[in-house]
Order: sequence, then structure tokens, then C-alpha cells
Amino acid sequence: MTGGDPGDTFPRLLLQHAAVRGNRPAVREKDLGIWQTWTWSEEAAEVRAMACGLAAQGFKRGMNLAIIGDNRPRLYWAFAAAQALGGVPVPLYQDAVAQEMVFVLENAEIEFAIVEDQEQVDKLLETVERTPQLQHIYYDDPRGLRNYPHDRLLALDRLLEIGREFDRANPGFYEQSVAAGQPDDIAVMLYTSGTTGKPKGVCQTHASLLAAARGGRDFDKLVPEDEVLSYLPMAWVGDNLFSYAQALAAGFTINCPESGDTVMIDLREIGPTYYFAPPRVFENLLTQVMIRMEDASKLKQALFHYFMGVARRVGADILDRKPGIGAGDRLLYALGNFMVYGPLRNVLGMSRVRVAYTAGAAIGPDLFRFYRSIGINLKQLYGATETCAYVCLQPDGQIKLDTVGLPAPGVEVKIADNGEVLVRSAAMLKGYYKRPDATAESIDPDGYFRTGDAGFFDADGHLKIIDRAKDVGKLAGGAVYAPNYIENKLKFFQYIKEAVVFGNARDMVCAFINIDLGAVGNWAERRGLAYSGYTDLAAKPEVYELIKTCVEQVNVELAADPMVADSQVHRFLILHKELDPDDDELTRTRKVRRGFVEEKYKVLIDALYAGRASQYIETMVKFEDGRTGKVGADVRICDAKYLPAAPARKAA
Amino acid sequence: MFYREAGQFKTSYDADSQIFPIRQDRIGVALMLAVAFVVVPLVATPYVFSAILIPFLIFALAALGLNILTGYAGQISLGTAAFMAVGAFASYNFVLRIPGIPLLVAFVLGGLCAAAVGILFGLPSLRIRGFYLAASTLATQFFVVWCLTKIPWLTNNSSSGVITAQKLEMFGYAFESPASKYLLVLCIVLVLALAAKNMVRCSIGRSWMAIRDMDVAAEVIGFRPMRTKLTAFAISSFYCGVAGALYAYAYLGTVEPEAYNLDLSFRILFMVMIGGMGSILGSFLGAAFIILLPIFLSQFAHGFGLPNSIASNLEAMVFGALIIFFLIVEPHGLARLWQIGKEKLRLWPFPH
Amino acid sequence: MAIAARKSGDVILELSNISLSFGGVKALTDISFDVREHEIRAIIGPNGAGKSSMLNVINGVYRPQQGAIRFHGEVRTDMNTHDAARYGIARTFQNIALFKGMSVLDNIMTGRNLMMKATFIEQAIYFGRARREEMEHRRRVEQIIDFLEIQHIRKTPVGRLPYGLQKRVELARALAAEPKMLLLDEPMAGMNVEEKQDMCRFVLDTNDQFGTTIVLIEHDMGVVMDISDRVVVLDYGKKIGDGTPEEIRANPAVISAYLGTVH
Amino acid sequence: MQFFLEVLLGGLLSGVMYALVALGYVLIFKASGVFNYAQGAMVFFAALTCVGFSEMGMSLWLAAPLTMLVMVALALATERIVLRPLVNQNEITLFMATIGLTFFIEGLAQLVWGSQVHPLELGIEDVPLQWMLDRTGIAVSQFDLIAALICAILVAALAVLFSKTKIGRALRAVADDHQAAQAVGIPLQYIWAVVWTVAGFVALVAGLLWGSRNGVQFALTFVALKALPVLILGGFTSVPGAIVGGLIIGASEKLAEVYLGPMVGGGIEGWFPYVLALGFLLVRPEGLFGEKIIRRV
Repeated sequence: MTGGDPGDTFPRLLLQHAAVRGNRPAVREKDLGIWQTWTWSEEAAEVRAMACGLAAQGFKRGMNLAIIGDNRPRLYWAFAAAQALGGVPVPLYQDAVAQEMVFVLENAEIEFAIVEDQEQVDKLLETVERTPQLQHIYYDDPRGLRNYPHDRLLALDRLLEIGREFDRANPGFYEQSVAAGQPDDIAVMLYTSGTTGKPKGVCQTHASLLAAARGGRDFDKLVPEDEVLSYLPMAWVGDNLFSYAQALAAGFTINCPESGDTVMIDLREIGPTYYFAPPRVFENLLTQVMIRMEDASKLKQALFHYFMGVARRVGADILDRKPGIGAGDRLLYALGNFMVYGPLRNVLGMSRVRVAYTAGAAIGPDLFRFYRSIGINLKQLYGATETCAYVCLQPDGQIKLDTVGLPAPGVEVKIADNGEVLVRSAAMLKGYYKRPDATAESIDPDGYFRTGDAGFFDADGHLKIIDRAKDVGKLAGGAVYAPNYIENKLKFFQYIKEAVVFGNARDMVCAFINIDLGAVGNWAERRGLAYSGYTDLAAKPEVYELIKTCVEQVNVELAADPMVADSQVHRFLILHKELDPDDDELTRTRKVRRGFVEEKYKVLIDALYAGRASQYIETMVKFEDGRTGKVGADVRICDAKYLPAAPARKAA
Repeated sequence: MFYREAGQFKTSYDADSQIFPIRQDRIGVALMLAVAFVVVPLVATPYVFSAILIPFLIFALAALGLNILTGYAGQISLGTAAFMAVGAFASYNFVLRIPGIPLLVAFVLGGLCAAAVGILFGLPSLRIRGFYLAASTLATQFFVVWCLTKIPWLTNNSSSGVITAQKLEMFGYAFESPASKYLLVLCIVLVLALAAKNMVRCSIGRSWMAIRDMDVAAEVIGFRPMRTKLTAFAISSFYCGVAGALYAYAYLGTVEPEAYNLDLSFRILFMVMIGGMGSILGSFLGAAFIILLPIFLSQFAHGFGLPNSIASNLEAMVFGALIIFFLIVEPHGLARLWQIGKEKLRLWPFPH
Repeated sequence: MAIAARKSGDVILELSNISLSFGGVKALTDISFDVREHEIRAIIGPNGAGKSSMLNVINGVYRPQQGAIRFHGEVRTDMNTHDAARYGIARTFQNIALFKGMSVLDNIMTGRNLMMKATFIEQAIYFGRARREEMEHRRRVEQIIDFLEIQHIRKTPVGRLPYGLQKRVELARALAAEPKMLLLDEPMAGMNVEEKQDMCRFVLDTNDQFGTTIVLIEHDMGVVMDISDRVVVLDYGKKIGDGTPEEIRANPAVISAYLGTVH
Repeated sequence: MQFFLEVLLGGLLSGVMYALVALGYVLIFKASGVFNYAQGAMVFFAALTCVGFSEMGMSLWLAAPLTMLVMVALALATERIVLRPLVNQNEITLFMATIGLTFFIEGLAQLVWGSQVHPLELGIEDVPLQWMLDRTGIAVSQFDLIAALICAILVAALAVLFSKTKIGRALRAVADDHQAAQAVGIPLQYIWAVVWTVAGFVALVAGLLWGSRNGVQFALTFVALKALPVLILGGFTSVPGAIVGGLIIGASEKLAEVYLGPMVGGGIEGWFPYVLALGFLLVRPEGLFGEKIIRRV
């Protein structure tokens, strides 16, 4: 083999694995009832055929290859095939509608696409007149496509045959192509959804992706025996890192679920050793655990709750191997491990998890603690598409509930004056595709990437992300004010569904609360509290007391942190109606429209800051049938206890 | 609770369709086999061997046979004891009349004779079903016992019809001690149980269950009712025949045709019902239950100083009541209870 | 798109002058029609028109007193159900006829019984051919499970499934036999709109992908007109119409039979 | 010829008794779809109870009604404890339950009254009927004749009960379709209790007649087994089938025993009726009076 260090591009790494551990499983897929397995050498052969097939069909160095579909082995191989030819795989979100795909297809000048099935083919054909350059569509699953009389379509099977023929006719072609690849070539292009404006294609090179992948591999000591379940969208940087880049960097096995519906079953079967999920997955799992436990017999419930109590007390510390845990507690935990935690991990499919990560959104401390206390090494990480999801990682044994850990090896992190987190590392984007303006804007002259997130380092050097940088303001007293950070803390309570805090340029922080009708309703029923609906329940003094304890608990947490101690919630009220997208108070994705709310409920905000004990308000509401009406109520305002800011403030 | 199934995934159909797909089960079975083959022979007393373990295994085998017919193929039979008798007396005659025949071969031939009789008496099942069939299998019971009593040749002209089984000698070894008999019976039963399990998970087992569950549909997809039912009768009878032979050779020693009476048929039927229809495991559980219950009851009666006659009547009542109880509470018997318990352990700590 | 591309072949089933009666009650009177290879042929008619009896005649459950059945050109009037299965005729039933005590997988596996050759002795020792056969057929069955999208229930006992899925499993069992001709007796009866759409898709896909000839009885006129190539209309055991959906829609006898009073 | 007639007549007379027991099965089967294997045990139980009472010093006229009360109680208990929880189960399950019931009743009877043979004297002498012997030279037992007469009356009464009375109609409705009968307001449980009571009565009569001949003992339970071939032959649901079947089985059994028995060693009564019934079934699977069932798919 010629050219380059073996293992500095993905196709070369693949060849290396095929040579070193050719008979070990590289990828499995639950298909036809069993886990079909391909070894590294088989995978290498398939990739080779696919690459040759693409070449035979006219795919050239520098071209982009769209990849659309659920996580399937052949789609992962398409990444390697495109890279082997010096092309760039461009994964698209498989659940995007045709119109959304058009932009990327046009922007990336896609001529070749490898897609999963009829559904994706249909979408591509739907907008065919807007993407005339898309001439080659290969599909993995021929179901329903037999009679599509379309000259742009070809079965992937057929492509592989063509590839094998081409390979025979052009010996050495593949080797040359792979050898021609450079670490600095673009390895993948990931489109970020972007909160504003059009999506941008983030170009990552072999070198940058591998820097992130190898950094993570060494950090968590990933080995070829590890197993991951690849079920997150392939277009997302996380999946690209965990299921592709790290798999090739560490040589472990990836497992593709049978379908989106069977992920949980497949998770149980595979029992991955290395697992990644966004917080909402962990949250859903926990909810299911609790719901299922409610049907259990009293004895089992008592057992469960007792041992969960033990776990809460000592579980996380035992996992972190912290000293100072008594033999009695250890014994109890061991017993609990046999009776409850072990079975629980088993049912969740996490018996074998050695390292689990969550990221993408703030995870509730209770949620986080639950998984750690039953012995699952769940950790948080922080990153972005532009940094290959590789900025901060929580090291084993140094887990804090509300930080995202220490800067990862090889990553420099600094905080800008406005609180924005800046990152410089080898695992950084080469640039945005065809957007030098955006590239220049997001990378400062020193080579630091602007993450757009605001955060700070705590006393131990752990990074704490508090908000989007643009939302961060200052209190009248000059202290940093991060509304999201406070709101998230409030929302971690099951009783609080939505929270809106105010405080920018004011002297104190106040909050609107929406209670969770289900949880609070349940709570009320259990104590025999009658109520007629949301408005009624929200106004109950008992409910105010309940929420007050929640708010005060948040205040305690805030006070402990000098950076945000001034942001304690001084006063709050429970809104008489639920914030609703129909009333334009929330976006369709249920994010609060802060400005709109501020304007609409100005009376209440004024009352909060004026120190009044209650305020009458009438609001327009839209009913489901489209009529509008008025809801009026006297909204009570409650003072919450807050602590004096910790004296250690100077230490920050 | 003990199950840790995460990570036990199957990469081939072979692995997916093994008898015990869960690793913990395989370990459990291995442990049980170790106990049965190593620990038990070391610790059990002759009484335990000959009054509990040997009859347990033999009855389990007979119940297995009946389960194939009734539980899997859905054909009720009240003539199990008759097939056992055929197996026993045929084996006796083979050994008697063919000098030097290995005993194991005689058992197999005895089983085959039982199978032949089974096919003969299974013929009505092609035309009649349900209760008619149940009632008609009684004919087998009466006819076979009558034949054995009335045809002197079959009992080697023994005046009372009593035969004494020949010495249990195989591979040049005389199985005389209870422990050795136990091990022999254990081996035979295990091999046949494995074979039965294999059959019920293959095409022939599916054909039986198909005929049982919906005979019209079974025909339409190409099963031949005659062949299916008759193989069920034949294989079931073979199992019963071998069990009958073991009953005579390894358990009773001296046996008369009346030992294989209707009462025995019913006992086997109860084993199947209490153990679980359509379950290999159930046959064993049922046999254990029916063997142990009288022992337990007579201990109980002794404890209260009750005479034997009362104990035996009590036993009948308890049997009867238990049958009804099981049918009402758990028609699929102990095997289903076991299965439910296992499911609970697999899902532990969740209830479902 | 799929329908337009389909093309019907030669006549593979020909029924001529079929009459069937039960103890003097006439179920079918002098009915003749044919079925072409690869087509979807619907039999429609009001309740009691003799539709199910017609299917039962085709796969040998009933033997007609008069008339002849030709399958692939040969007279098969005297075939029984087993023969029909061997000739490659599979069917589903109006009232689901699954094997309740078995899992979905086992139910579908029964559909392949005619292709299994291992003797019971081989099966008992589960070695060699018996084991190989189980594995091979399992693979084929899994493809059908995949095709009908019932992966998530493959090990569930069929008795626990909802009605719509049971119907699908029954179709799977019939497909497992790789039939040349598939008889479907009201495959969509009792289903909600979504289930019906799924079933339609499966029927069309089956016809399309495996080239299976399909004879189907269905009450839902919309479905029948949408998916069938030709339609036979029965009423009181007599044939009153035969032709393409368009022709049937315009046929006065059919209209009057369906509307009842228009004479 | 005379001997033949004598045998035939004797057979027919016992056939009437078979018919009576068979009717007990038919009744229960029609009303509840249960093949009541415990019928034999009920015969035994009834006879034993009656004898037990009379052994305690009661006259037969008191013991019999008292026994009847016990049988009613048994019927009610069976309905409540066994049948009601098993409603809507398949018939095989119900059949199995009656096997359990059999064991329970047999055990109970012997537990209460002891397992020894109890002699029973009804006051009818088992001597040839002189009148008949004089006229035709055929010896027919007076006892058999009277017993047959009683049975015949009972059979006739049951037939009437079944076809003419209100309860009979309700019963037939239940037999046709449980759910429909319930829907139109026929109390299922009540019907079952009645039917089991009647079956208990039939069992009592049969038990007394049989018991007085050989003594009341466990072997009485086998009387029920005699009725099974009758059912196979006549069908589980047919009243006329039970009657005609009983006569055929009774007659042919005796004839076979007398004429065929000696050739093969005797004692063929035990299985001959079954073989006869089976042979018949193979030719005509729907039984004597059954209708041909068209299998619908």
C-alpha cells in the first residue's frame, strides 16, 4: 500500500481492521429474526465493491454522496465507500420531508444518493425537477420498487455487482483511490439545522473526526470488544462519531436495530457496553420504570423503594469508588444490586454498559442520579457539530450533576468576556460548505470556535453550561443572569411544566410557573384535594406551597454557586392558564416565546416587581374550535425564601 | 431476578431455536443434570430410589407419551395403561422367545408393538373426535387387558397371568441395585424426553398442534390428518410401551395384566393434566406431583393416626379436588405456573 | 403505477359449469369462470351468494356435483384439500383459522410443511436434514415476516394478537407455502381503514413481487374495484356478472342485485 | 331358538337399564355440553348413600327420598363449585373436570360409608317369571322384568320431560346455544342444577336396581362404563339414540358373550360393546340418529 500513514483516513483504517481483526464482527443488524453479522473483512469487501460500483457509475473525487435512511450497515458502508473515492458523504435526516431535503440536495450539488427504501426514493423523486443534477439513486431495500420505471434508480445490490465487475476489470483502482486520500480531505459533511437561517454544511476532515474519535477512545478506554447500538439519526454528528468514527478508531462492533419501533427490544438483546442517548430517552425509560413499578405488589414496591433509597444514598459514590462508605452500606448495596439494580439494568438493556453518555440538552439531576445510583456509568459530554461533539467529557469518578466535565484531551476551552464558551482543538470543522462568511464569523482570529453557549468553569475546572450566549443578560447589580439555566432547574421538578423567569436589567429574579396538570393533579388527588380544572388547581394555596418548596430548593442550589447566586427567584406566581402554542405563547416545538409572554402578561410582571400580593388579569384564549374567549383570574403572588449569596464569591 | 438476558443475542437461527435459549436456563439445567447423575446416586437411600425416583421417572415417561397424544395432538386417550401393558408383555415375550436378545432391543421392540397397537386403536380417531374418541379408547384398555388375561401364550402360560420380568442385564452389566436401575431409567427417560422435545419443535410437532388447534385449516395447508394422528398415536404409544416395560422390569419385577388397569390410565392422565398439557416439562412436574402427593398424604394420615383405607379414600378425594382446582385456576397446569414464575423472574422487579 | 405495469398471463384455473348442493339446497348453480395467471380476481356478491362455497370448491374442501375444474390445463375436479395444497393453492379463511396454541413463527412455519422432507426419526434426533430444514425454512419464513411487517410479534402466541394482526399472520402462513394461487376469503373484513390500507398494500405487493395469482372475496367495493383486475359477481349461487371493474360497475344485473329492488 | 330368545330378552332387559344410565349422560350433555364422566360415580354414591341410610335403620321408603335430597345437594354443589367457574371453557376441560369429580365422589362415598360390600334388598325376588316360563318356555328373571319396567317408565317420563314441558323446552334452548338462551332470559345455572338433580335421580334408581343384584360395591361405578358404548352408538345428544342404543348394546353383549365368548375364552362383555359401537361408528360417524355435519370453513 502506498501513501500516507496507515490509519489516518477512514478507508485506510478499515483496511487495517480487515487485516488485523478480519474475523471479528464489525457490524450487526437485526434482520430476519437474528443478528446478521459482518466481519471486518466482509465489511471491507462490501465497501470496496460499493466504492468501485460508484466509480463505475461516474462518482469522482470531490463529489458529494447523499445518504438517507435508518441506521443500516450498507448505509454506513456508503460513508466509507464515498470516502475511499475521495468523495464526501452527506447524511440527511431520514424523517425530513422532501421539501426540506431539496435545500441540502441543491446546496451540496448532489448527483449521487444512496437511500434506504421506497419511502426515501419517493421523496427524492417528488422534487426531481428542482434537483436535475441528481441522476443516480441507489436503494438498499427493493421492496415496492420493482415497477418504478425510472432510469435514475438502481438497486444497491446491482451497484455492488457492477462494482465487483469494475474491480476485476480495474485491478489496483481501489488501492490507488484509498492511497490518494489525505487526512486533510473532507471526510463528511453534516448539515446543522441552525436556529436561524438556512442549514449550513459543516465540513469535517478525516483528521478532525479521528482526533475526536481517538480522543474519546483513549479517554474511555474503548476496545474492540465493545458493542454499541446505532439507533440515532445518521445525519447527527453524535452518531457519526460514536457509530462510525469511533468504531473505526477503536475497532468495536456496531449494531443496527431492526426498526425504529424495536429499538428498546434490540437494546435489551444486544446489551451494549458503550451507549449514548439524549436525556429524553433516559427520561422516558425512567418514567416507564416508575409506571411499571406502580402495578407491582406492595411487597415488591416496598423492596424497590427501600433499595432505591439505599442507592440514592451510596450508589453514586460506590460507582465513583469514593472512600468512606461503611461495610453495612456496601452490603446493603450489594443486596440491592442482586434484588433490584441488577434486574433493573437488565430489563433496561444496560447490564453491560461500561460507559454511557448523554448530551444535547440539560439532564435533570434526579434523572442523572438515578442511573448512576443503580450502577450505570452515565456521564455527560459537551460538544457541537462543528467540534465533532468533542469538547468536554466527564471523567470516570469525577461526575458532577450539573457540569459537563473537564475539557477533553487536546481541547482548549476558554470563556469569552461575554461568557461565551470558545473552543480550539484538532477536532474542528474545516469550514462551512460554500460559506466562507459564516466560517469567518464563527472562528475567531486565534482559531477559537464560538460555540454560542454561555458557561463558566467551577472551582474544580469543570465547565458548566448555563444558557445560549445571546439569552444571557445581567441583573441590575451586574451579576450574570441566565434565564434558561434557572428555568431548567425549575422544570426538573415533575410538578413544574413550564417556567419563565425575568430579571434582565432588573434588581431581582421573578418567575411565572405553569404547573404540570397530570403530576400536580395526581398529587392533589392523593391528598383529597378537589379541583375543577387547571385554573382552579393553580390557585390552590396548597399548590402554591408545593411550588414554593420547589422554588426554594432551586434557590438553595443557586446560592451554592457564586456565579449565579444572585439569580435566586425572589417572587413567583402560578399562571392561571397553561402557556399554549395556539395562543402564540410557545413555539410549535414548545419553546417559550419570551418577548411575547413578557408583553402579554405585562400586568403580572409589574405586579411581581411592585411587590403586590395578587393581581387581576384577563387574557384572551383561543379555544380548540377556533373561537376566542376571555379568561380572568386573580393571580396570587408568592414570595420565596432566598439565601444570602455565598461569601466565596471572590474565589470565582 | 437471576436472569441477565441483556447481551444474549442470537446471530444464527440455530442459536435462536435451541431448547434453552437463555444462558441462565442452560446453567440451571446443567446443574440439575449434575445433581441427578452425581449427587442423587451418592445420597439417596434404596427406599427413595425404588419408591420415589424410579416410579417418578417411569411415570414421567408414560405421561410424556400421553402428552404427545393428548397435549400436542389433541386426541384424548383413556387407554394409556393398555399401551404400557403391551410394551411390558411384548418385551417379556421377546426376551423369553428370542434367546440372547439385548434387553434394550427388547424394550424398543416392545415399544414398537405398543406403537402398532396404538395405530390400530388410533384408526377410529380418523372418523370420530372428542368424547367419542375418549370413550372408544376405553375399548383399548379393556380389550388389551382381556387379551393378556385370556391368551396364555402371552404370559407364558402362567396360570394367574402373572409374569416375572427377566433380570435387568445390559451391556454385560446386571442392573440390580436400586441406584443402578435408577441411572438406567434416568438415561432412557432423558434420551426419549430430548427426542420428544425435538419432535415437538420440528415439523411433526407443528403438524400435531395444527391438527389439535384447527383441523380444517391444517388440512388446507397440506397436513394429512390421517398421517398426523396416526404418528401421534404411534409415537405416543411407543413412549408408553417403553414406560410400561420399564415399569415391569425396573420397578415392579413381577407383574400381572391387571397392574395396567384403568386406574393407572387415569393416574397418567392426571399427571398430564396437573403437569400441563402440551408441555414436556409438565409431564415431569405432573409425575412428581402425583407420586409425591400420596406419600405426603399417607404421612399426614399417619400423623393423625388414620387407618390406611381412610387415607386412600382421602387421596382419591384430594386428587379429584386438585384436578378440578387446577382446571379452574390454571388449566395449563404446573408447567404454566412454572412458566409464569419464570416470566416474573425475567421481568423482575416489574410485574409485567 | 404498480397496477398499470401488471400484466395478466394465461388462464391457469378454469371452472366450468360448477354446481354444488348440500342435501338438496343449491349453493352454486352452473357457474363458469376462469382465472388468469398473475391477476387479481375478485368474487363479489351479497351475503349467501355462494362466494365462500366457490372458494371451497377451488381448493377441494367441497367437491362439486357437476362441472369441471381445470388447473394448469388438467382436470382437477376430484382433488381434495391436500391435493390443492400440493398443486400450489393456498388460502385464508373468513373466520381466522390460525393455530391458537402456537406462536406466530410456528404458525407460519406450518405453511411450509409440504416442503419439509425429514423423517420423524431425523426430527427426533434433530440432526442433519431435520435441523438443516428447520433453519432453511426459518429463513424463508423470516422473509415473509419481514415482508408483512410482523417482526415485533414473531414469538407471540397468536391467541394474544389483535384481530387485524391475526389476519396478517394468516396471510403469512398462506404465503409461506409459496403458492401459485392464493385464495383470500374476506381478507379485510372487520378491519379499520388503516388496517385495510395495509392489507391492500400487502395483497398488491404479494401479487407484484411474487407474481402470485390471487382470487379474493371482499365486501368492500372500494377495495375490490381498486385492486382487482377482473371481478365475478355471484347472486343466489348464480353468476350474474364477470368482467373488469369498469364493466361490473356498469352492469345492470349487478346493480340491481346490490340495490335489491331495482328491477 | 328358545335359548336364543331367552338370551335376547335378558339382554334387552339389561339394555333398558343401560339406556337409563345413558340417558343420565345425554341429559347433562345436552344441557351443559359436559360429558359427565362422574355419572358412574353418582350411581355408586347414590346407592351407597341409600344403603347407608337403611343400614342406619331407616326403611327404604325413607332412605330413598333422603338420598334424593343428598343427590340434590350434590347437584347444586357441583353446579356451583365445578361448572360455574368453568363456564365457557372447552368441552375437553369440562370432561376432565368430571373425571376429577368422579374421584372426589368415589372417595367421599367410601370415606363416609366404608368400602365393604353392602347387601341391598329391594324385596323383588330374582326368580324366573313363572307365567312366562309356562307359556313360552322362556326363562326371564322377574327382577329383570320389573327393573326394566321401572327403567322404561323412567325413560319415558324423561323423554316427556324433555320434549313437552316448559323446563324441557328451556333445556333444549340451552343445549342449542348457551349464550342465546341466556340472552332470552333462561337462567343457565338453574337449568344446570335441575339437570344434575335429574341425573342424580336417574343414578339413584340405577344404583338401587343394580346394587340389589350384586350388592352395593365399588364395581357399581363400572355400570357407567357400560353406558359409554351406548352413547357412542346412539350419540351424546339423542334421547332416542340412548334408548335404541341401550337395547342394541344390551342384547348384542349378551348374545356375544353366550355365542362368541366360549370360542375366545369368555369375559368379552367388557370390551365387545365398545368394539361393536366403534365398528358402527367407522361406518356411520354421525351415530344412529345424528345428522351429517357439514364442516364449514
